[in-house]
Amino acid sequence: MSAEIAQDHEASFTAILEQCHTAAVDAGIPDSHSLPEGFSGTLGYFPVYFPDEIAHAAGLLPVNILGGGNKLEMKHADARMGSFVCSICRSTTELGLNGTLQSLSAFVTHPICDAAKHLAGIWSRNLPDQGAEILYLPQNPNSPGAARYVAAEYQRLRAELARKVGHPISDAAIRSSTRLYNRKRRLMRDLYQIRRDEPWKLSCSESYMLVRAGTRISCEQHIELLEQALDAIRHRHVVAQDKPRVLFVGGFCEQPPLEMLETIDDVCFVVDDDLLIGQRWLTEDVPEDAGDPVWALAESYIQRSNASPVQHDERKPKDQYLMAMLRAANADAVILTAAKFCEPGLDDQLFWSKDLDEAGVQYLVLEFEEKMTSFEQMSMQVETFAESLLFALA
Amino acid sequence: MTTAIVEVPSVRTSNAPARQAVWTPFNARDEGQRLFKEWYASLEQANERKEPVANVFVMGNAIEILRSFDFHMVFPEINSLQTGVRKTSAEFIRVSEDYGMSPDVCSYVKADMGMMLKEEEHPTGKIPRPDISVSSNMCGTFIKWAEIWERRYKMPSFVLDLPGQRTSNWVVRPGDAQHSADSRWVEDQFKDLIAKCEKITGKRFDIDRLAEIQGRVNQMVIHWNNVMELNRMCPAPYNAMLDGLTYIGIMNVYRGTVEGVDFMRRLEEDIRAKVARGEGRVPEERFRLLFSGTPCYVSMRRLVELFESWGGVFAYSDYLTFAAGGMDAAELLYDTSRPLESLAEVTALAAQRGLSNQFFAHERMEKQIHDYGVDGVVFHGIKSCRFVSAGMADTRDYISKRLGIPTLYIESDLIDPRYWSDAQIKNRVDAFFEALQQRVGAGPMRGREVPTRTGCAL
Amino acid sequence: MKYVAGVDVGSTQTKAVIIDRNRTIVGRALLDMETSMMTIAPDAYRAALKNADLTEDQIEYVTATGYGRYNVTFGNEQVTEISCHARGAVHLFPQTRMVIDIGGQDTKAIRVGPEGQVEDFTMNDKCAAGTGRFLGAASYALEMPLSDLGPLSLKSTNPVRITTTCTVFAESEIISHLAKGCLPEDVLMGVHHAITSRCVSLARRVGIESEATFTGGVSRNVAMVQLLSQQLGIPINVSPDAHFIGALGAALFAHDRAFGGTQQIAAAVAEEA
Amino acid sequence: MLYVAGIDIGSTYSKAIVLNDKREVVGSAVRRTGFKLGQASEGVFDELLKACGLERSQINYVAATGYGRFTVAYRHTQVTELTAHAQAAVHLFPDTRTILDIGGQDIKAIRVDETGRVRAFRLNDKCAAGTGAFLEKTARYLGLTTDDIGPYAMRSTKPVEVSSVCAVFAESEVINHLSNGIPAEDIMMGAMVALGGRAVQLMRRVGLEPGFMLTGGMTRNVAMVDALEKSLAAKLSVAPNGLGQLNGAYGAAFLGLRRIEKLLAEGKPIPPTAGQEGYVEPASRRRWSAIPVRKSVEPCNLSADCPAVVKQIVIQKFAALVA
Ligand SMILES: Nc1ncnc2c1ncn2[C@@H]1O[C@H](COP(=O)(O)OP(=O)(O)O)[C@@H](O)[C@H]1O
Ligand SMILES: Nc1ncnc2c1ncn2[C@@H]1O[C@H](COP(=O)(O)OP(=O)(O)O)[C@@H](O)[C@H]1O
Ligand code: SF4
Ligand code: SF4
Ligand code: SF4
Repeated sequence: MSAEIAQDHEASFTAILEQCHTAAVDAGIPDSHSLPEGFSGTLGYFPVYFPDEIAHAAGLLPVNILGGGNKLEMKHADARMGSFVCSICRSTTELGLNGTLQSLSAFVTHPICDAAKHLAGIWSRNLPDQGAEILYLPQNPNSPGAARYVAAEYQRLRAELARKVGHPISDAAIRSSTRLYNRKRRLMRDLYQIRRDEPWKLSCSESYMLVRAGTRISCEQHIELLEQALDAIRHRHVVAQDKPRVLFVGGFCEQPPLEMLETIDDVCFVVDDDLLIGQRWLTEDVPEDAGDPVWALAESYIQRSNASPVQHDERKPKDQYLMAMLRAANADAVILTAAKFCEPGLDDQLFWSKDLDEAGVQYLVLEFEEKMTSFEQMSMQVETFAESLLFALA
Repeated sequence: MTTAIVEVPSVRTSNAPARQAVWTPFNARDEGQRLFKEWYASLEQANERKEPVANVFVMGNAIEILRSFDFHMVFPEINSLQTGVRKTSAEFIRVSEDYGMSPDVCSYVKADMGMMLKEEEHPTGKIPRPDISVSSNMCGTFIKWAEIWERRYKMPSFVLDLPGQRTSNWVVRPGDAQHSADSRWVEDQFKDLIAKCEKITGKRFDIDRLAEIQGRVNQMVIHWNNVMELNRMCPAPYNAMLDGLTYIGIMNVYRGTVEGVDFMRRLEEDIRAKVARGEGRVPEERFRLLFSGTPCYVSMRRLVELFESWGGVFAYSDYLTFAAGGMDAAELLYDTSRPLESLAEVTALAAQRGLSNQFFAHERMEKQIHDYGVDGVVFHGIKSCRFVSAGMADTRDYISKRLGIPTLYIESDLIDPRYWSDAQIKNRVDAFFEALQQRVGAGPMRGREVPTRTGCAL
Repeated sequence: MKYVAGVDVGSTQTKAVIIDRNRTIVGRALLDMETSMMTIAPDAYRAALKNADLTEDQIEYVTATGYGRYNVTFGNEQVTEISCHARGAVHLFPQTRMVIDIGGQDTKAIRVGPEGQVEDFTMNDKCAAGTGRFLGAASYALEMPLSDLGPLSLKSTNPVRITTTCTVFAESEIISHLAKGCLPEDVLMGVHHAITSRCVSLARRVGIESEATFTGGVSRNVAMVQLLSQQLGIPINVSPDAHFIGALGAALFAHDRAFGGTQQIAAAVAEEA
Repeated sequence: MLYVAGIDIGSTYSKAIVLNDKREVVGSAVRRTGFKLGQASEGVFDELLKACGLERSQINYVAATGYGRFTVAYRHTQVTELTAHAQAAVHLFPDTRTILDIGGQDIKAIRVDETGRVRAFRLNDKCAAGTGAFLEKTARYLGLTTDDIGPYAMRSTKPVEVSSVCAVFAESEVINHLSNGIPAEDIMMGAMVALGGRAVQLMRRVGLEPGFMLTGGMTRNVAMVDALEKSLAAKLSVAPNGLGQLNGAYGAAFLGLRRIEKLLAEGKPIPPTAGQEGYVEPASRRRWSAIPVRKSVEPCNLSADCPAVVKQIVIQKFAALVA
């Protein structure tokens, strides 16, 4: 009897994943015809973090521009960027130049690193009509006054977006968007909880697709999708195989190809990761009712946020937050990845490896590119890693 | 010592009064080297004497504040650069790559890491351990670099967050709303930094000392602007890439000091005298060029030789702007009656210019091309420095296609000799000059005048 | 009658051309780089003399170009191959505004002015991917002469995607595609696509112009010509002498020098020499 | 008598070995892999059986490794070559801690612990400049066969510097050196020193823990071993009797032997081979990545035009200012 129900859940879960795959990978940027109801345009933003709530309240669908993946053919970008720039910056430039991002009402970048900072300049030279806006989120969240500064940046953004959509953005609208996004974030936390508790029920690549879908569809739709998915996952019947529990880090900005995550899923349980960390940047609920909603968002950014190699925060030293993640997820080992040519990622990768050496935790160092298409070498490395974790001897 | 009075001719279109300058024999290179040696010597004993030491970067620092607390200033970028100039960088880079650094990261960081792994032994002497580091978000790598020190030295790293240009054609004037907001944020951070410095040194912050230091910086900035302006003369009195490096070094290391003011004053006088004598950097100036990026320090002489053998001289280099932390505009002077506020205001503005100089390079380059009467722009892409080179190919595209200015793009690294391929670079440089000759003609340009307005308005 | 010569010492092949006062080619020679760099230039020069039925004393001036130009001890001057390809291409096709040169070891895109003056240029990096060597690897793997590669690949209907960028590994990728049962023409077309896309990206860097001339050894490959024209969206000239354009350009510079060219360039280059 | 085979399908060579339950080598075989992996694995097995004088049915267990391990249909199990090399290394030389494996298409540096467990490893980039192919290219240019490389280079007295970062460009460097009258052996040795330098760099990245061992095809190259020892300034263990290249196969066989002994001790049956199971690739879950992307992102047509607005900005030219 239970087997049949399980079948049912499995089928509906597959259907959900299919939907996610279409939304996240297959479909382009929603244009005026395919916009969800209630939105008048789209706002594209470069990783890592963007306050979705403000765009949402303005009636603009926030879309996270996550590069071009490994199926995009580069035609223009290679002529505009040296060979030593990370893939996501190149492919984003390509998407801009080949017209894919034409339908964006606004494009916002975030000065996370030296390569990303140049995107706005590239836009201003090549796409002056669209233009790119830089949201200067502070690298010094520790000085008193940081929250005030972020709030001022958010207000500037709010005014800018109001000008674009032609009507003011009310406090009430932001508050209601905040409420919605709080719900979505709670659901994503649940998703990750399952990964930690029962990783056999939800693989890393599946969870990744579920989260990634949220970068293209509206918050309302995503909440619905996540709720259904969570229900299906909880009812899933899967045998727990004998695989090591690992942590995956390095997916904070440029995204590894799905093939790579699947390769890892084949031989490991990925119990926690930093993929699409910007989508889960705020770690707790943003205060919903009291006071200025923009202040609430700004203050949450400073006080209740995740960590990544592109953020400097004295309260979250790099060694400690990885160790905390490791403990919380009860992981055996870590897969330390970095995107090729990603300076922040590569620097932290090295020091993490030293920390793990010291702590006696096994780890695997991998470098990836979103545009990579051959995974043979990688699968060999991951398998060796799993073999060395699982059996000293056959 | 001989002194002579030289009449500086009033230059065409100049709004500066012709003035008299006292001329003493002055060799900027030797003097610069002497000052550098002194500085490194002063660093060696800092730890033993228990004097506070700060690691800072050339862009977006708070030297004025640190100096008011008598910090010794270590410039890790200059240390790394020196390993290149002294041809020892390969070894330092190797050591840090062996330790595990990726070949793809900034080679300055790698050289510094190598130095740390060699127990702070540097070709110029022992480098002291810092008590604090002040880095900024101007180059993202600064922050990562500071995190490395945090691990090694277990000391605080202060990241100064300096907001830059938010979008294209973004004009910020002192005092407008955006500038005030940004300045306030910078000022908040300065106050925080001051509190930290007080804790480290056990000294009270002395605002009058800050004002005094700022006064000296003001003088240096005025001279510096004149020095840059003077290179608009034809023939250009100095090579903005090679000589400019020494000047910018002093501007940074001796910022706000008596020696610094003195050097810059004498430098200006010396260059004025050269201009008066009609003396150029190269015997026969044929092409005036703008250099964008940072040179390859390991092959610096070779690079200069490649260009100068064709009669090409670098009249301007855009790193004179960003490596001076954006302190290239005469209006960026401190109001010493409001030391801290004005420090924040100028820092916010200067940082924004320094950043824009890279991230929106085309906007300012257009003006520089015009001001310095440039025949061509040489872009030097740095493999490992994305701050300088991630947008360079695109800027070049803009300059050459839309402005119709001949450009040359070459690629190597700051200090990693593995990326210097002499035959390839020579080939490109030769072809570039062959093309320039076809355009501009081959004759020397002596007598050609570039519109000049030397003399700072202030 | 006096003559001038241009010698192009390339990385894989050395070319020599002799022209007369009317700038007409009277002798050519092409040698594979088998012997030493020191002797190949004089060998090629002598072969060209023989081809033109001339003796050394009839040659007024020799200009050397190419990767080994400084090894041409008998040359009167040296000019980079970039200037020479531009000059040669515009001489043959006066409407040319862009020159694409794919040789054995480098790929160049040059934007030129009406007089053959170089306005902008780019070259490939320190990696052999996307150069003539890539085709060389294919010809080795398929055991097929270079000249057959082009015609065969045009038969392709379903080109494969070559993902390796490394010339050395390309060889094994080609083989593995063949092993999987892909048709040789499809694999080859994939190789051509890979080279073309690298080349087009270089061309974009200097700006694609109205009319292009394709020079260098690879221009003898019809498939490359077709693909390039398609991808660039402009007509492409190929001369039967395409392989000799570098040498021809050098000879034209020699002509300016010897007989006083009308162009500004003559004075310019002469001044420098 | 138990017989266990280890099959290592490498990118360049396929290697095979049989061990008996006394852990003695019964026989081995090496052949070029070529491009048909399935054929290679069959071919090398046939050669192996011939060399051992055994029948197919006498082989109790087969462990496959190497880049083509999944193409060995008659395998009972597979391990990666890193695990296999590590096992073999520690078995042959118990104090081995750092292993270097130079193959035809990659270099691997492996750090192991005393039980043969892989602690850390690094692979080189996907660039031929640092692989066996680099040497073979250089050799091909000098008219040498692969077997000649080592003895020939040993004659060198003054290796020349080969600085090119690219295997292809190294060729032109070779020509250049030849034309400058430098003897071929010095060039060959120079190429090895260059390769050795890269290999040692890779070893440093896993931590140069003493107890070095070289495995893979490069062990057959005496000059390379020499060059590596010089740049490491330490001795490298190399398995005797040509076992060096067979190291991966040996490790696989060794693991297989232990596995089957364990199964027998527990009274469990020997599992079927992959071919019998119809199991070829390790994909158990659905591959979402394999779904073709329907709407390819291609709004920009094939021609040269680009939606980026190109505005010609005319600024004052300075030529006009020339006095
Ligand atoms: N008949 C041919 N058909 C196609 N390609 C050819 C032919 N002959 C030569 N090539 C290609 O041309 C290249 C050599 O071009 P070339 O311009 O002479 O180079 P370089 O100047 O660097 O020596 C060779 O690598 C080869 O791939
Ligand atoms: N007899 C030999 N003498 C010298 N080198 C050899 C010999 N045999 C093989 N090699 C070298 O070993 C490499 C192949 O090593 P191997 O470990 O078998 O590669 P893979 O496992 O990748 O197939 C070749 O590229 C070659 O350089
Ligand atoms: S991948 Fe790394 S280098 Fe690239 S944009 Fe993101 S943070 Fe910057
Ligand atoms: S990336 Fe460039 S600007 Fe930044 S620290 Fe390195 S060299 Fe300096
Ligand atoms: S990838 Fe291949 S072609 Fe490119 S540099 Fe390396 S060896 Fe040369």
